[in-house]
Amino acid sequence: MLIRNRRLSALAAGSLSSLAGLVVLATFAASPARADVKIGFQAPLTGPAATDGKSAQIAAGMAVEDINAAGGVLGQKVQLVTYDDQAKSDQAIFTANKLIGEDGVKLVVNGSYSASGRAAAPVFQKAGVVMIAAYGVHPDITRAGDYMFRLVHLGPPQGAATALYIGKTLGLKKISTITMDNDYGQATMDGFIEAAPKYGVEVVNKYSYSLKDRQFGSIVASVKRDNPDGVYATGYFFTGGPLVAQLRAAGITVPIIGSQAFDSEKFIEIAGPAAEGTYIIDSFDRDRKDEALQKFFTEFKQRAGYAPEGVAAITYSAVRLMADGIKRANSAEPDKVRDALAATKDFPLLEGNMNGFNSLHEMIMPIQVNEIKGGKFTPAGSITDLNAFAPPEK
Amino acid sequence: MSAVLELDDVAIRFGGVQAVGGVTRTVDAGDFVGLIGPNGAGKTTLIRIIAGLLRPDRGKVMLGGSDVTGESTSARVRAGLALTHQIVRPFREMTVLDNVILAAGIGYTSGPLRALLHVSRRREAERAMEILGSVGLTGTERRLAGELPLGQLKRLELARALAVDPKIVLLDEPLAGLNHAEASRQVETIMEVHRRGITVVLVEHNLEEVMRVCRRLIVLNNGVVIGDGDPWEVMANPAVQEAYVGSGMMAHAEA
Amino acid sequence: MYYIDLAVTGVSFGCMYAMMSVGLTLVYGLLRILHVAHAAVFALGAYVVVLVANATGSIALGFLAAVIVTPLFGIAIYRLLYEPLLRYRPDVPMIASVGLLVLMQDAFRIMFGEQGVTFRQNALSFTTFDFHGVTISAVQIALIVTAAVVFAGLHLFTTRTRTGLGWRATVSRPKIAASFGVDPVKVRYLNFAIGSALAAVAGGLVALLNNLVDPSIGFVVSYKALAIIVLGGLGSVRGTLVASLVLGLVEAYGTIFIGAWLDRDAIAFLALIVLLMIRPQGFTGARTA
Amino acid sequence: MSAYTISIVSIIGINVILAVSLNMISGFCGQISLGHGAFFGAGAYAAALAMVATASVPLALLAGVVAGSVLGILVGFASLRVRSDFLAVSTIGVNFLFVGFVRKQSWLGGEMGISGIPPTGFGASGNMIMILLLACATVVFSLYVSRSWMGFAFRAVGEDEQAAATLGIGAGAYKLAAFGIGTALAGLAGALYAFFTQFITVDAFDFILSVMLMAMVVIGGIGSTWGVVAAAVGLTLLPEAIRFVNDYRLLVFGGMLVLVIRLAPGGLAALVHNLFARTRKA
Repeated sequence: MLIRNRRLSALAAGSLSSLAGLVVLATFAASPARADVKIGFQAPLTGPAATDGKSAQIAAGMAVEDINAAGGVLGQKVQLVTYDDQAKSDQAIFTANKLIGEDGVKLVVNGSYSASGRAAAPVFQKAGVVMIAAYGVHPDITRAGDYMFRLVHLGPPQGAATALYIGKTLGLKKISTITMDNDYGQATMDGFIEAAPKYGVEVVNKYSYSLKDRQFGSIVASVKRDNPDGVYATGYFFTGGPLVAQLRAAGITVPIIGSQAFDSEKFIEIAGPAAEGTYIIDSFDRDRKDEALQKFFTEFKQRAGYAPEGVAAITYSAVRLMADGIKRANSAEPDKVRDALAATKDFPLLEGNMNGFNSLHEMIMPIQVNEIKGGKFTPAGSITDLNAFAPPEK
Repeated sequence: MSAVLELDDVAIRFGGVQAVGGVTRTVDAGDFVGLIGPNGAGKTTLIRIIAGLLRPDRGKVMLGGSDVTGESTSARVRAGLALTHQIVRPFREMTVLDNVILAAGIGYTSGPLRALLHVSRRREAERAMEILGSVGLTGTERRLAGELPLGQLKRLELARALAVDPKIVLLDEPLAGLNHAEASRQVETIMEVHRRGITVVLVEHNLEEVMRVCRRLIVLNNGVVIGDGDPWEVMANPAVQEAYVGSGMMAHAEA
Repeated sequence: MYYIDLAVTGVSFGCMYAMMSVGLTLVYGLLRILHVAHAAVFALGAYVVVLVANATGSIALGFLAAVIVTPLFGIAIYRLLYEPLLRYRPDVPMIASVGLLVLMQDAFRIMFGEQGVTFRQNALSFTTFDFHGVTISAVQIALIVTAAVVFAGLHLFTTRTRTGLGWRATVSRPKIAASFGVDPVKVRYLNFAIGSALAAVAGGLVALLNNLVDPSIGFVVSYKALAIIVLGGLGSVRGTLVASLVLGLVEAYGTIFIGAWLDRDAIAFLALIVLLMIRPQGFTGARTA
Repeated sequence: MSAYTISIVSIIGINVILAVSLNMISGFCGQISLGHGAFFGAGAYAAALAMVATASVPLALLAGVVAGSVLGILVGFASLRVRSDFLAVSTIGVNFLFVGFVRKQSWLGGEMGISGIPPTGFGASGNMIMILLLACATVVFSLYVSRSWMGFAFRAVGEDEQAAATLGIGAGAYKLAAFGIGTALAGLAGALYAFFTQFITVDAFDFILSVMLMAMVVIGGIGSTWGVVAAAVGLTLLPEAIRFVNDYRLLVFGGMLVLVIRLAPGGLAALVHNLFARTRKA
């Protein structure tokens, strides 16, 4: 259509490219060895999930600096080896193999979405590499094998805990649900819908929207017609912000309950005054009198220019936990670190103390709830009935 | 003599205008037919119907005895019809030679599967060289068709039409835009085509040349045939003269 | 009331689509190019509005800046990208245009951050009116009123002024217009300028509506706008307006009634493909290339 | 060979098949398709389902090829009916429709995608070898097509359908053939992708992927098999080799697309050709 090829030029182009390919591959092969303890890190630094990836990257970097400032582990410095997985499965496999093969990494924190964690988990498992999924919520991740750990509540248990909170603590009966169409949004909502009847919660109507939506006019009008006692929505702060603003603007005054990923200062910024009275389930208590937490807050704000959200806090904790595992194992050998991690008890995360891991290496921990009051995250109790949202066992 | 092309009551309307109103004609093998008429008489429309570029409202088009009314242009070409366009349409990004080779390979390109299974172009290239020679384009084979001047492009159109090995060729104004020398060169080539036994239907504004070469003249006016037969006899027909004088065409033709 | 609420949503969105798509359809009418990068102009408009508004404290100034900056940007796209490519098939500038959109989107991310930008003060977003149970927000009213004023103005411009007449003539009959002394190059500049300003206003209003401008703001709108102008019978302004409003309404109802098996963003394309199967020449389809 | 090299070579192989197959549709036959991701996705989903159901590699490959080409021929039929600029928009539409539809189908795993696709049993390097062999076969086939009468007729149809018709070449059949072959190969690539990742979600087949593939074709030199192969290899390796490119992937790809079309519309192939022409003259 433009200019047609000639055979000669085409051959030349082909050989040029294969030459370039060889050079590139050769440079990969020659990566220098270091004495530091390397922790691999995957996060979506570009693409649609880059918002969370960026925060995770900053937080992971801070964790490593803090660990090294406190003398490192086993007398060595910790070094973070970061790759962009674009929150895509093929890129996750790619970078997982790169971490294993090129960087010789044995311990990994996955600071990415489920699509990445799910794809990377079997690769790491097979290579005997320990992975902590910081916030990937898909069940497949830990099912990949015993080298896998998860530091976030699974989607369905989060949903179940939400049903408990809405039914028992808030005492609401009729709920309209709004699901974000991705694995996290859908899985969490599934857990909610399954558990709702147990707590006398009736789902009046179900709606869904896509990750790219910022306009919810039709859903808002429908919720208004439903006239429920409350609204439960899954989503991220950048979808939740506009959603809550539009619900409130339409004169819907009933409580709105948002899922974990609403947890960001940016949510309050976007929704403005409309954010008032929104509950966020599995959100972290920012006022907790905890030195590490307050230090993390100030420092993160300085580096990123915005306040840390849940994703940042959890990623920070994941890197800290990995270092703690190494210390307790007194070795950076993955098998020993795995056993040490599995035996974790009452480890202090930024969000609070976790109880430990279950047999599938799912985290056991009470769920915090925040309410937005006066433009600030304010603790609104915690859900401590661990049996109500027990994660699946092996 | 057998009929190569038959039209049976062919008609088409555009909006409120009857562009072609019931034309029934037969063209026999070996004929050299001139199709003329004043502007807007329906010549080009009729040609487009024969070529399958327009579907008539009613009537039938038959090629070599079989009904092709519902067939596509390419099917008609494969049934022995070749045509040149009024406005030249070479493949500008191919060489002159490739343009003709592609036409000569009509046996291979009838369907994608057949085309996929054949690679060699040697025989077609030889034929194409020969045809290019016969239309006087030797020496231009390696140039891109888009680089040729109009006079040569008109000849290239003719060469492509010949390369599909047709029984009948429809030439839509093959002389338009050519200067006097080029035009008479082109006419020579067309006569050579006819001498090879190919039936020719020529649509031309250049009446002088049409009268000189055609053996039969069909005159269209307002979409209907008003004269058909020996060129001089037809032109002597008062109805034909009337149509031409009315449209000022006679003066144009003599100028 | 419920159905009226949905209709309000649909109409206000239809107005946004219309302001976005008219620029596209005019570019198509004039140059036969599918100007995909128009969405980058839309996003640029949104960013200019929010950044200037935050810097000066005045949303009006933000819009003013946007309608000054984006026409220049639109003209630059024409001068630097499309004009040199006019001699190729229209697919060629279109692919370049897709490239430009992808590039701009990433540039916005790099310059203004993944998190997006919100208005510091945006009382408009949170103001609503209630008419007997039908809720309508100030921004929705602004969208509808702006679209009405803009299109009425455009109509007057193209029917009453010399420049406007020349423009319209060039879009529908370029050769004839040129023979009457209309300068086709000037018309193209005018076209990109007006189209870009409209897209910027639409972008700014959507920014207000969402109270958020993030790098992906133009992405989905861009391809929907392509579907709209095809539905409207490429190059026809009236067709585009109708298609925009219809799509706005169909989406508003469709989100609720067919959302269970099809994404809202796919509705436009479903309509497009169904239509093309029935009427390959588009809705109005009087004109062919 | 390290696991990393194996996975990057596998991805390169898949991208080569995708770019070369798109080039058959858009380069050889001139039918601009901006929805190649949908055919790739259809192949991946079909292969995944077949693999989960039967664990048979040949069946999964077949399923991928069939699904890709069935969808492709449907779109090909649409291409017969619409003008070329409508076609570009329609194919974008097909991509959005595919993603928007699959997203909501619980039998396709909805948002969760399909996981637990059984391994092929060849191991990572076995998979890579299979991918490379099929990629080579695709390239050889593409080279053969461009030399055959089919490639010749494709060029004619791509340039001017009516003129092609006057040479007895029915554009419709050839356009269908181009879509059928190109999308069958995309479906094949989809099956290989499903083997490689062992789980798929619909986001992997979005419109941005289609744009990337078109970028490979345009940057390589539309219509040139070797140019497109070079671009597919180069553009896959570039983000790996250069950190900056990795961080600003879309910026770089978008920018290259614009610059190549603006400054060297013939792409890599034409650049190299011009270079040779110049040195010969000098």
